[in-house]
Amino acid sequence: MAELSSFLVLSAILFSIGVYGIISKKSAIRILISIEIMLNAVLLNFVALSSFQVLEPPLLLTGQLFAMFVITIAAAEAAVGLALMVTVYRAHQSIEVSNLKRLKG
Amino acid sequence: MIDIPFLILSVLAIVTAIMALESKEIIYGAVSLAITFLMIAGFFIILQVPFLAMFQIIINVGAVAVIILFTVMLVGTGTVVATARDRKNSIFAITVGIVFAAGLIIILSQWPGAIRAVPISLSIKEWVGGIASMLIGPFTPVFLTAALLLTAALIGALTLAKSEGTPEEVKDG
Amino acid sequence: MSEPIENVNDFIKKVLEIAFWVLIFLPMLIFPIILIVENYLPTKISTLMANPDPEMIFALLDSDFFRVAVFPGFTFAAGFAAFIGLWERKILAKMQMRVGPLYAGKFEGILQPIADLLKLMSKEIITPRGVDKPIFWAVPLITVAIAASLLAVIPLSETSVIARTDVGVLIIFAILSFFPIAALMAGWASNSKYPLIGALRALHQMVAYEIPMILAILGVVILSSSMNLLEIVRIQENIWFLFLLPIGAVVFFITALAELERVPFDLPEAESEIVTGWLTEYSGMLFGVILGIAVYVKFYAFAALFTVFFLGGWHGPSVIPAEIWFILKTFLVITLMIIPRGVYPRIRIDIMLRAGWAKLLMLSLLNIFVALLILELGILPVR
Amino acid sequence: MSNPVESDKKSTDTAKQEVPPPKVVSTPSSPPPAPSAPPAPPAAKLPCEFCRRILDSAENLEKHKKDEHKADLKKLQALHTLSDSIVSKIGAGSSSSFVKPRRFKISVPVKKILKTALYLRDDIGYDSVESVSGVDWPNDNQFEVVYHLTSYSIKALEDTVLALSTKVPRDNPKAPSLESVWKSSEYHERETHEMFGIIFKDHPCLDLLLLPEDWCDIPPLRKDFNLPRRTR
Amino acid sequence: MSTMSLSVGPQHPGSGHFRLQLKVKGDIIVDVVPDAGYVHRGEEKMCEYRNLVQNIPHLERPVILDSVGVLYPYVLACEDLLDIEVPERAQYLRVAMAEINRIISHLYWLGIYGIFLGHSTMFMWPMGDREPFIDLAQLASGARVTFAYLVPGGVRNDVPDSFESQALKVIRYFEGRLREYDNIFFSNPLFLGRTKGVGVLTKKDAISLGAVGPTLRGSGIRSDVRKTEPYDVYDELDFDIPVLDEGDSYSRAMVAFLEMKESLKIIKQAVEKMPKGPVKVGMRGQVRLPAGESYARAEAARGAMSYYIVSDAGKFPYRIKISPPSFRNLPTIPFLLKGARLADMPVIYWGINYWPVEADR
Repeated sequence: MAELSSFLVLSAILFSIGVYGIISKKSAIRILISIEIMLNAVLLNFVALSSFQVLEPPLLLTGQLFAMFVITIAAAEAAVGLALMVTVYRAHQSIEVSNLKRLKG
Repeated sequence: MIDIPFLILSVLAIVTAIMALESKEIIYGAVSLAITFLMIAGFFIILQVPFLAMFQIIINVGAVAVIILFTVMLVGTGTVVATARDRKNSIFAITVGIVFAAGLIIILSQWPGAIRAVPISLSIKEWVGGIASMLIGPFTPVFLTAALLLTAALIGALTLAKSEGTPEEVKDG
Repeated sequence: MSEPIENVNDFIKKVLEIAFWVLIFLPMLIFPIILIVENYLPTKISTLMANPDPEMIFALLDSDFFRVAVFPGFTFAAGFAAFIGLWERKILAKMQMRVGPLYAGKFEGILQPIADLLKLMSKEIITPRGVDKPIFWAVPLITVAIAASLLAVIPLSETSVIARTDVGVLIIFAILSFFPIAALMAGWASNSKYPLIGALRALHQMVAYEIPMILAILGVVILSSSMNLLEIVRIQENIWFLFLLPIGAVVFFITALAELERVPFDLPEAESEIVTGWLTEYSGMLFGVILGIAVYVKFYAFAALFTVFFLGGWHGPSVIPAEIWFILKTFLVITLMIIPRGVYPRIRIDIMLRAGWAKLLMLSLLNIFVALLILELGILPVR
Repeated sequence: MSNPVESDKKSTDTAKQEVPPPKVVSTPSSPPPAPSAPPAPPAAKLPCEFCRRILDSAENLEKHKKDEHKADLKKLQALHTLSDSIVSKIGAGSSSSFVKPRRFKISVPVKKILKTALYLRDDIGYDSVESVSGVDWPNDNQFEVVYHLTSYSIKALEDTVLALSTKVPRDNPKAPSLESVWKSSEYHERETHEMFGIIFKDHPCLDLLLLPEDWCDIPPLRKDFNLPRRTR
Repeated sequence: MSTMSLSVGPQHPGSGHFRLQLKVKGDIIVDVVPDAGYVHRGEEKMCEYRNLVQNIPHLERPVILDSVGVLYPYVLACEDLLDIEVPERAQYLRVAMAEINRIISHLYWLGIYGIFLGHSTMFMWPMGDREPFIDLAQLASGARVTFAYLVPGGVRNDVPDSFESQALKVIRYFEGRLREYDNIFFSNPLFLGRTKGVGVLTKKDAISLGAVGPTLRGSGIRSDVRKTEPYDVYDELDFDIPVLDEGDSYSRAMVAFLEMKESLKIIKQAVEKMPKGPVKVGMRGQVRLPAGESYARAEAARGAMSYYIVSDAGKFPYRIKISPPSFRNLPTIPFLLKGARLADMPVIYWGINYWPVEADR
């Protein structure tokens, strides 16, 4: 079976792909996608550590509980982010991050 | 030996993640993102946590990917033209990514602490029992704030995206 | 692959893209073949042909591959689905004072499904211009895959079940969430006005009716305090959940109709307004696959789920084997699901959404309350 | 579901009893209502041969037919008074072409048609147009535009149809559009325009309705659009 | 939300040979431009090159559904000009055939209305129930669809004597079927949900737009040519005119449905009271209309239809103007569709029973 370190390496790679995405992409949707990838990388980390680590029974599954919270909050964040994007598109007819400079609507 | 399922899943996860960012049309990006979420759920099954795998599929693949696809259809279909500045920018981004990955890998690969050889595998009853006892025990405030936050996000998203009104408003508007 | 390659960057991109598709499809194709070649068929077949001894045949019948491919799996479901297609047209015809398919096959059009399939196979598959080819071609495959994946969890009897998992119900929810993606991709890939409206309507309908369905099933899970479908059926040994949770059964029935896009809720492909919704641009076998196989397999799967949750799966006086009981009950549920098509017109989208969000949600919450009440009063025999 | 149809025994015999003189809506400028003519003795001079024909055939019919005839005669006379009052109201240039049982025709000069239409709708009560037809009279070089009017609001006029006609010169056929008076004549006038080429002034949108968009021939219903010569 | 222009075109399964250019904003129809004329065949021009009797077959061609209703005013106008008295038996036969044709046309309309709402049974039952009436008409006139049964001066031929018993049998059968229609379709909760309060036409608008037939009677105006101006023997028959006040698609459908009940009553009375005697006035070969003009109207299935015949005693009629009910209902379609939902478009459009071929002539 794969040990813990391979899981951690994988989540590190995914996380860095997310970072690359945020820095290099112009379209807001691509940025949101890269944020989602980073969140999932963290998710993987949580679950991997919690199932390999051994804690005392009352706090045995903290990692997995946190993973559940992360998933739900990520979904809520994605929903609000996309709603924002829709309103921005309706105002500016484009969601290129580079030309969303003016403060007024 | 490195087992085959883990290898396949990790390669697929990384490739679909890159596809999600690099693909020409954003539609392919959104679809590849959904596949990445699926691969992550596969990892959870390898880690003997089927409940969480299904949880991840329901929420991330079922809802988040669908919303992103929906928004891409509604909004983001303009093709992005890569200017010179973008190319310079992406080279910089790749270097930052690689440096970041290298740092993380070095730190994470020698992880101290008591490491089990095989992930714990609990029966569904013990697992749900453990989660439930923690939720009721030390984590109740976190649980409540999460619930409040979700409703706030729901209301926020609705008011943001609400544009034209009901037929009556449209008719005289 | 027709664009000329100008510079190195494009070349790398093309290589990556080919690598991606190969890596996606290779495991999907190779993996089952490896499974077959390594464990079961060729060696066994040759020896079997030579001296067919019963014990090897039983071993073969008991193997996972047989379960997935044949009995509770896809072939059985596809055959049953084809028969449902004929049965639906027959019942509708009788309700509408006409005869229904008669000429295919000697006995009253029994071969009609095969005739349909052959007809659709002979039709030419037209992919209109400006269509997003990969996704356009992937959608039929995905719809059939999702519809068939529901069968993995449904137990026909104590022995004939494919996956004995403890998270059966959750798997069903997960698969449920794939249907909107298929509709959206089809709507988007067809690149024309009517399919887009149809896809958006399908999305609204599925999202609006998924939550009441999940809450209705939650009632059942509370009573049987386990998500393993086998467990749920075992508990319904002497009292079916239909009598304990009638509201849940009604809500599940209605939401199943909505999920299957059957008549009172067949807004996505409302012929008179938007011509067959998100299926408009499909023709020939593509259309045949979706409308012929995928929709009816999904129909069989949902009817089977209703029997598992509310009609006590394979329980019944043991004069008939368990599987036959299950099939009979599913058949009854299918007939019940066909009848609304003859009785009701299509409802409008705002009535549908209001009914979905307000009324059904209320009913399913009430159902959970009833389930908790039953649990408190201990009506169910304590396990 | 209670049957919403109320039995209307009452309405079948309205046609039988004596038709009151047209109820003239009392507007200040309306003419004095026509005197309710007492049933004129048959010997009095009758304006047209239709009355004479009804009278001749009256003698040799049995009893119940006779009073039905008397009612027809009375209604005919009521129509006479009505058409005379309209003609007198419009004044010069207008004349009553004929008065038949339940049908009468009034021709009016083009200049006065809008005023007549308003008068007919508001004072007499003809509130809807049944059809607008053009008739081509090439030998006296004229188009005739005939509006057939009926009334829903006034019970007495319900079964009568007034044909309001006006003549327009053939070379530049211009007539005021009555769309402002009766909204329902819009499509009829559009069709008459494309079939005859009559231009209806200030009509909301006067383009082709039934003919194909690229119709470049002369308006088809004119007499000089001779069908046999074109189809041979 | 940008407006999307949608053309419910001549090929769309929902419109027949008629195009509606809709401007749709979201799900709401914002602007409607009706585009008739796809099946215009120049009926009125053709009439000017055929004599009195030759006109009959091609005048009934546009409305194959209601061929007796379409020919009735033409025949009445000719008789008015020729000043001939139609024999008693012919009048009863004409009334019976007109009512049979009205039921055939209403059933066809009800069937299509059902398939527009997605109710396949409501499509199949009326189509099946039209057959007995079509056979009855075939028994009388020999043809199934375009009977050409009415001629100026009476009817073309007498009916066989089995006509009365066959008619009474069909009436008994259909009365039972009407009760079933009532509880399957008209009190079906989803049908009510789809049609109640949809496309409301007030009384004032109905008059000003010049609507006719069930559209008019659905908005509360009691006007039916068979009652206001009884032609032939309608004044001797006892029947009612159904009138509803709401003016929405449901009341239009209900008016047409109740009219079928009334038509059954009329056919029964006409068939029983039919005296013996000749069926047409001998024309003695002269098929010239005397000089003069006449205007006649009759109640076709879709509404009041009228003919204006001008004749100069020539071989052919000088000018025939047809004013069909669908053409007079045309303005109500854009009026009602503006502001309605796209999903309601078929309910409103087909509720007005608009038959493109009849409107285009």
